[in-house]
Amino acid sequence: MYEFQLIQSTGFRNHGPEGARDGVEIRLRLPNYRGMRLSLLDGIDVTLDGEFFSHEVTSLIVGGRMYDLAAMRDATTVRWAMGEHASVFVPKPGGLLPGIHHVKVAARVRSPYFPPHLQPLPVHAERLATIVLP
Amino acid sequence: MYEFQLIQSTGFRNHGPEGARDGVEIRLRLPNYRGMRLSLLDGIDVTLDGEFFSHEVTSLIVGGRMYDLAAMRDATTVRWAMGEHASVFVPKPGGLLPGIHHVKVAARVRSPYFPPHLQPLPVHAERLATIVLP
Amino acid sequence: MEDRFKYGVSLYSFTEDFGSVMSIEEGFDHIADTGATGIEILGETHVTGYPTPDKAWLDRWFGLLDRTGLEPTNMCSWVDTKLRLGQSLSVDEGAAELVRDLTLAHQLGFKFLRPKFGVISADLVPDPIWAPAVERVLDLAHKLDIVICPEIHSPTPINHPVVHGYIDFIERTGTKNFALLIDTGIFQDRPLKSWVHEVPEGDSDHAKLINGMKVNPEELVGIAPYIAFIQAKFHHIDDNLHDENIPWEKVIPVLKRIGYTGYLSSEYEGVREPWVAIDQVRRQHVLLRRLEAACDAVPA
Amino acid sequence: MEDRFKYGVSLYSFTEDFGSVMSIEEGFDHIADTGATGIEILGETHVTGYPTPDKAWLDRWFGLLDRTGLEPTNMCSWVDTKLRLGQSLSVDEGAAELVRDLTLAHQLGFKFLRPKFGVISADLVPDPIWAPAVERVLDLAHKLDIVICPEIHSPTPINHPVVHGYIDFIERTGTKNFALLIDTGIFQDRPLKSWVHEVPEGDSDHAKLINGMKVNPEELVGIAPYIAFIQAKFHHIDDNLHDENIPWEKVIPVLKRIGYTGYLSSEYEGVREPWVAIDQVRRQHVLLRRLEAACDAVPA
Ligand SMILES: [Mn+2]
Ligand SMILES: [Mn+2]
Repeated sequence: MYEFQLIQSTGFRNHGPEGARDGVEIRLRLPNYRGMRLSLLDGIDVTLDGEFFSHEVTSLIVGGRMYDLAAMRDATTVRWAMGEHASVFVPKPGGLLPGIHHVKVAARVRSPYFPPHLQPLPVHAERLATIVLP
Repeated sequence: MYEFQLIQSTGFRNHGPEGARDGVEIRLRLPNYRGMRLSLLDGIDVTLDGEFFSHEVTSLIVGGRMYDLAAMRDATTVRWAMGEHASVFVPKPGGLLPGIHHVKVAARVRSPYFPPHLQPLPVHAERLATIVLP
Repeated sequence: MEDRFKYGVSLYSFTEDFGSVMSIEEGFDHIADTGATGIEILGETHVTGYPTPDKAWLDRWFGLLDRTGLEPTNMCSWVDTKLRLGQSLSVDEGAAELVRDLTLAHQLGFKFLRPKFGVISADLVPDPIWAPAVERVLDLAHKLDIVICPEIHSPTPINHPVVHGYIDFIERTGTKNFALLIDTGIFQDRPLKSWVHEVPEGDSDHAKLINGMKVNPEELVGIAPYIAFIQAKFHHIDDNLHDENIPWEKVIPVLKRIGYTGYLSSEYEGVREPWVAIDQVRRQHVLLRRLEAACDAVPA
Repeated sequence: MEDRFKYGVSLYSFTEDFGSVMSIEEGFDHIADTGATGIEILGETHVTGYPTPDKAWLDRWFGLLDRTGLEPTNMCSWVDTKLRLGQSLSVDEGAAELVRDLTLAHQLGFKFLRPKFGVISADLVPDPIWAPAVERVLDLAHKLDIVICPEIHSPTPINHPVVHGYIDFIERTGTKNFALLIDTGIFQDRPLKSWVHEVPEGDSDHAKLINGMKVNPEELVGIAPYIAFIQAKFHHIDDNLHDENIPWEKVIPVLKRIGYTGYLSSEYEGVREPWVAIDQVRRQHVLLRRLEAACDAVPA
């Protein structure tokens, strides 16, 4: 089961080998009420403690594979299913220090049945979340 | 999974054959953080739209069997397990009309590791709940 | 009895619950306990492993139908015409999406399929592939005994070129496997008090969506022969059993008058909080059943 | 490394989640993601089918241990001396409750068992059957390699006849299978800000429980040899990583000084809302690990 919030408490962690972290993972629930093909998600903007990372530089880890924006746009047959977690990978060499951080995301969802001027429509969330291990 | 509230929305219904209802059922989650033997539950007081029904007249339906207060006190080997629903049976001939009703319960829990003067300690809850069918 | 509505609930009602506080088992239980006979789902939301659930999930699905006595009513689906950036689906591809969902809906026992097509304009005109794509699968729908239902949903009213287009399609093809689904949100005539929605403030449709389109329920009379299914959309029923937004006391008599005997399938869409919908749906069923009983009590 | 604490989490921390928004799978995941190595449970809460879980549940349990790499630490149990109204359990019956839980704890791989005995007085003196009942199962505990740990819990302080009784028992029997479990709630030195508890207002212990017992952490020194396990009870850690109630900056240095290398097993007990404990436990682990690292950095 998901935590109710878009940004999950668990799964917020540094990424890469200990001592040589290459970024941060932020675990999300599906930012939509229906499962969706990855090509309908046009990337995710992230702000960590005020530092902005555009959807053009973040990636999504889903089903054990990492998709950058170009790969996401091509992924017309891969689904982010309801109930499945995925994590945004934020490239940030060294990662984050253990402690409480301010995390903000905008998941840019394209819903073809919404008017063209509302594409993509970002799903926003922000919260304090905790990195436990260095 | 339980609804978060002690008094569940679903399972609030009339009891007995249609047209000859003999009472009302109120479904509860376990009123304790641990599963408990029934003899540790010293009955449940209920108030329906202001009408009081003492724990001496209500019963508990758990595992498909109905226990009045005496039966409950004897049930030292029957468990109300965590995750299991049970329903209070309130004897009220005719039942309740479909609609929104005010429901109040006090589940009288005996916790042997609490001081003797706090036995039983009622777990209280009240809410509006809806009977759908006559 | 035979001229009565059938009562159902869409699992969509539990959008704020599903996946974080409710699994499909509880969804079935909440629906069955209202006395409803039908369950509606969203394929991409409620079918684990969509579009090809495994045997374990199928066993669970049929076990739940069996245990609760509920029948599958409508399955909602999407034809994502804008699946790719900058290139719309072809007719072939659109038809393939419909085949995928007709197949699944039939496998699960559904009688109705609501595909939501992508749109090409601010007033929600569907991608023109809808007609040839649907036409291509009508034989399959007939074979599988499924009625494909576009959803008439706010901000599209009943009297609108899009709806006329659907009716023309039915008349032209003579099909029995394409008909209208009415979302009762179009009758909303008082503003939503608490609502967070995907449409940003300041958008042209924002006011319409907040305040309601106020379609006159009498307009149902003109399209009566084409109505196959009704999603009983609502947003809040207060502690006095009063719906704050949808004028059911006007809608229900019209539906009785036109002889509608299909499903009223609850679609709660209210505050974004868990554990609210369960009781709201129960309230709606009391309210709808009361209004129907009142209509039935008056000699025709 | 060997002189470091071990970090664990009790599923009790998720009391407001478990059963309505969390199942045991998620509990394991939340704990493992903190970097903890141990999981603590309440037998009657977290073992489906307690006290005799079926094979499917056991497979699930061992599968979860395997997948997460967590080890079972302590299992909490109860000896319900007042199971019957008006007649307390006999020594035989009390021992049978212990046998039941020792057996289950061993089956699940636990190394510690905390039985909570019923009490006979307002200041929580345990039913005197505790000593003969425990004595009767010491051989079994030895055979199963389990340490039985009574919990030193507010409002019982360290310097109290009850604790002296436990220590006398250890000395008299010479057992290695009975030792103390410290619940860090006894060190609470500032009032709880938001707390709903089973103890009614106006009760003699109410103020003590709200304001804290303020036991001096230095008192741990006197009972150091008898401490087997620590439940790191806490109530709220604020957005600046500051614990509002438990003086960890005093507790941790004493634990380092006495050479404690057992578990600190998080026991969150705060506001009665779901989805709060998960992050609170993460905050506590950051705070505890920081304080331990600071102690380790100072040359002894
Ligand atoms: Mn709808
Ligand atoms: Mn404790």
